[in-house]
Amino acid sequence: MSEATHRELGLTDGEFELICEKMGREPNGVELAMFSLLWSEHCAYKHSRKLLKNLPTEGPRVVMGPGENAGAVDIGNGYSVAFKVESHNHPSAVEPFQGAATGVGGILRDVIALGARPIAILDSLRFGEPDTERTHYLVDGVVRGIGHYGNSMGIPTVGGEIYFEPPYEQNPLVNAMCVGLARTDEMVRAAAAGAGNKVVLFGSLTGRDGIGGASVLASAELDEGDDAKRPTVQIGDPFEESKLLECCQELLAEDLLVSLQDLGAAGLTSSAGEMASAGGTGIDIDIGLVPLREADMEPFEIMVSESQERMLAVVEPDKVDQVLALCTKWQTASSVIGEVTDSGTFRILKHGETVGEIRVDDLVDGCPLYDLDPQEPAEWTYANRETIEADASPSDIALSLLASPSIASKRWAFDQYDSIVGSRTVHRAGTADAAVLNIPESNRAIAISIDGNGRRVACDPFQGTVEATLECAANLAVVGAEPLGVTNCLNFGNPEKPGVAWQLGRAVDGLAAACNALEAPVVGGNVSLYNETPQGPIYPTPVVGMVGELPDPAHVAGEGWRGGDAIALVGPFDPSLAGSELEKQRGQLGKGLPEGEIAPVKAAIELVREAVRSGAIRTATDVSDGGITTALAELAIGSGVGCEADLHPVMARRSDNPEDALFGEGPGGFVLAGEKAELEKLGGRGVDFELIGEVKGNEVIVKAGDARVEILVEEAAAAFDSLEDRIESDQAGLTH
Amino acid sequence: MKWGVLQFPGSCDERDALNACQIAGGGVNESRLVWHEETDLSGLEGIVVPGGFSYGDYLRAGAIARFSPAMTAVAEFAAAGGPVLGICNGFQVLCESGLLPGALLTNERTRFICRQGELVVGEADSPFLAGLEAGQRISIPFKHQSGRFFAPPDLLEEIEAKNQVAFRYAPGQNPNGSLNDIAGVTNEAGNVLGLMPHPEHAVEAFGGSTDGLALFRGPAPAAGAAA
Amino acid sequence: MIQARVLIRPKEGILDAQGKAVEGALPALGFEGIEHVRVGRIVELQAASADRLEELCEKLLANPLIEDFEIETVSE
Amino acid sequence: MIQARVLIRPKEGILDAQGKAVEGALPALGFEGIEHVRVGRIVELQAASADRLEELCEKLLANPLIEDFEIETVSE
Ligand SMILES: Nc1ncnc2c1ncn2[C@@H]1O[C@H](COP(=O)(O)OP(=O)(O)O)[C@@H](O)[C@H]1O
Ligand SMILES: [Mg+2]
Repeated sequence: MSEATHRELGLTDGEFELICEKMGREPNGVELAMFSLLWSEHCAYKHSRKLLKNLPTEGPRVVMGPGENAGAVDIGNGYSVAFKVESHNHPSAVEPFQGAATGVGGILRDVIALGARPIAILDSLRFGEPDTERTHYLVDGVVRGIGHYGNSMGIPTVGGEIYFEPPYEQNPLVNAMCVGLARTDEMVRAAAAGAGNKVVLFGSLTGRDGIGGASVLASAELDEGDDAKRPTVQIGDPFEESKLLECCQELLAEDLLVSLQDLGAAGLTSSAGEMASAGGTGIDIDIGLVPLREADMEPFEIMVSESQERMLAVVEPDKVDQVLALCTKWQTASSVIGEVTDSGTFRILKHGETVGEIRVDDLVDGCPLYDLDPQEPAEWTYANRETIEADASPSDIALSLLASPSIASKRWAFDQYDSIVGSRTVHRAGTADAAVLNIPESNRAIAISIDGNGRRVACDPFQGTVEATLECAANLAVVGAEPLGVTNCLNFGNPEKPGVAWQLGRAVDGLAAACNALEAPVVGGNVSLYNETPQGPIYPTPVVGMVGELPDPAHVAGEGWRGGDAIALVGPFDPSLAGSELEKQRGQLGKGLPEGEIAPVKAAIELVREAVRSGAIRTATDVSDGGITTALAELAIGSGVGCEADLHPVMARRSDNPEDALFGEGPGGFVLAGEKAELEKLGGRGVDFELIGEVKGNEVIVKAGDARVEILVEEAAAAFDSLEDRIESDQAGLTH
Repeated sequence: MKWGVLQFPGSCDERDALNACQIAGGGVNESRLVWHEETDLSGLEGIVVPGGFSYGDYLRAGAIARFSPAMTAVAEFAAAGGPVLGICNGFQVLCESGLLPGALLTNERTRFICRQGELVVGEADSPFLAGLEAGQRISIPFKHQSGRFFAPPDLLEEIEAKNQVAFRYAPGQNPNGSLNDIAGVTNEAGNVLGLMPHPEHAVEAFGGSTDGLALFRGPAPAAGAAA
Repeated sequence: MIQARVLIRPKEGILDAQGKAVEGALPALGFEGIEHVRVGRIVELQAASADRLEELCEKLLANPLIEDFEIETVSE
Repeated sequence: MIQARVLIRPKEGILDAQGKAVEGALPALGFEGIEHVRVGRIVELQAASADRLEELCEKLLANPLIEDFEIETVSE
């Protein structure tokens, strides 16, 4: 191996030396390929693992925490829900349809690997501003890709969010979350156990998908052809995964497996390596036994291939025949490719002959973990651009906010997702702040929310991440749910840059603080670093996914209010334009968000949750992007009835700037509507409470001091629904 | 009533359909899934060919599934007058196999759609419509990518003339460009009915509508009489 | 061995949604003077003999109600 | 006026999920001896000139990352 090779594979000189030292020799090609992938950021978490140790991961309801394929929490009656969010940013930037589709496929397999049946998908997407051909292309492909995979699998996509901000233009974010349901006692772990047990690979054939960077290892002979033809794009096949899901469920129901693991990044190398590591065993894999899509694959290609829709199982020898027979029933390829050993070594054979041999510990846990070198940037490092006229009236501003791509209705996207298959969906994206799924198995329902406003995190990584977490909890409260557990995906730029390192550290601290306060343990997640292009890094974007439970899905507050309802503002809402949508439109973004205490927000969340659970409140939403005016307008649009509200109490109590009151953002605000007498019962309970208006007419009228927003509900609706036309114009959608 | 719900590799809505059969039967659990390789349908009083993506919908929706051994048995079952309900992908399979007239093309806007919508009950004489009246409106989710009903002019005329239209999309709600707003049709005898919208997703109050139950309850008396 | 190529097209007179979508996307991308876009499928395969290809097309690859097909073969 | 026919196929080595599913289904349908099934797209159109067809394929009709395309034209 030339020294240049390890660098081309992404290993530092120091890491390469460490590998040689641990092995007592230089690695051969197969071994080097395996090290380069398992010692990559993606698999080894070498720049984030130390930080993640600060997250709270324990709680009475936790069944599986970080370290497994997905986290899981107990939801009673012998059932658990397993969930995880994962990114597929880079593949989606290259090929949006397949990138997003395989992102969904990958996160589904993590949940399937626990023995759970996936029951919901959520997606969290970030793109550049929707005015460019590139953004149109990415949005079209990503939305179709997510729909294609989830719809074909028969798993409902019930929620999500889409933000449009310039820093994501070249580097979009595609995060997908999956929630699965399992009988707690039937869940499986990934750890290999029992020397002599067989290793079975099943699912798709192994091809050259996703080999990418490692292809520098290809032998000269293979290099003679056109190297550009060597496939690296992974193609998703939801039909194969659908068979795989049913097959796994049946294998587990028949109790035929010792352990189960999906094949994700780094393919066989990581799944077999991690299985052996978790079980404290060794493992032998004979690549001559791996069913291939192309005949002439080299050993290293087979070991690192990222072909989709494959699973690995450890099976007791006398159950192997039954396992293979079930795979045949489900028309999915399967073969015994190796054996669990007690050697502590990962051995790669080719037709019985050893072609690589690595200590499992060296491969899986040997990668050095790095300390970050954080340094707070002195000033705002992202571009600003003005898109709203300086003299826009409050009514113009209100309409401009409703039409803002990040706020405007995403229904055109979510309508492309099957949100109802599975017969559990009580609420999906667009009908309530959190998705609600019925779980008759344990006599309750669960609620799921996913959130992360990168712009606010860019302004203040700690506070922005606290807010994202609180917003998830607020979304759950509105449907009467309390948090059970959290998953997250940390999408950041290059952590070797001090400014990004600082963002990452502060964001993780914020996540830890909020989860501690909410008593919501983090049971899993994913980290995606190096999201940058020559134009700079993305906004730091921690995406928080939260799962909660509620006793009765019949008591869920929705977004439709009725004429005559009184309107209340509940919670310690302290609006400010800092980091807001309006400040963005004015091109005035800068560092810093107002600091807030978590405890009073938590109290408001609890009050709203109880009110909704009691059934007394039927309309509730939390105040988020675009401030109170936007929240009121959205409720008006949803039900076709206007309102008249006066924010005087907000002004008097907090800031005197009418714009802060009308359009300011911040955590801790809920708008509730309903019978005045019922609402008033929420006063005097230690949580800020004000009646601010009434539901009536066909206009949204919001006053703050001298300033007045006055827009027709129809106008508001037209602004809110304007995004689809802006985005779809030039896409033919022939990708499938 | 004992329903058999077909299950192909790639089916998605088969459990939902089974759930609907059970709810329609007052919670009695006598219906079952029928694996696509099964050929013995004896004891079953009705068949549901459910929605989903049989064989990934690759090539053409329903094109591969219609060749399964179970479909041969379903054709015999239908020929003997047994009630057969095809939903979405099941409708496509029944059209592909010739048990129902017409074909289903990619939605006019080429995208998958999923939303609640309204259907108007047609004039067709079918056991599945026993609990519904012609002209009645029901609320049922629309959910498909290839749901544009098509038949060449003479066939379309025949379908209309023989009153084989079971459902039309309510005025202004045609989501896919179907000819004559057709959402569902029956065979000439009326015992085979296919529709694109999803009655099995409208059977529980929490989902917003229970209008779909009527289709699963419709054939029950007939089946009871036969038994 | 026979190498066959089957071209499957939407029948004349049937609205071709994909073709229409392509036409709709052209102006925004700056393409002018392109019309009558039709999108179909191509299936390529190797068969031991050409005997049953017609039947394969009628039964499986195409739906005669909505699609026309054309078989091109090359012996190898 | 030019009549163009664009054949778009999955690149060599790239998973062809449709081809795989069709091939897998054939034996059960009683078709033996058929292999290497690949499913692609055919786009037919009329253009004022052939100048920008290549670009059209790259931008809209095909995805060059995972698909190869071939343009056949006939002047009319
Ligand atoms: N941001 C995070 N917060 C909590 N846990 C995390 C985070 N990122 C990764 N993890 C955990 O680290 C483990 C490894 O993650 P990953 O490599 O994504 O798993 P897999 O290979 O199964 O996809 C998982 O158990 C995951 O839940
Ligand atoms: Mg995994």
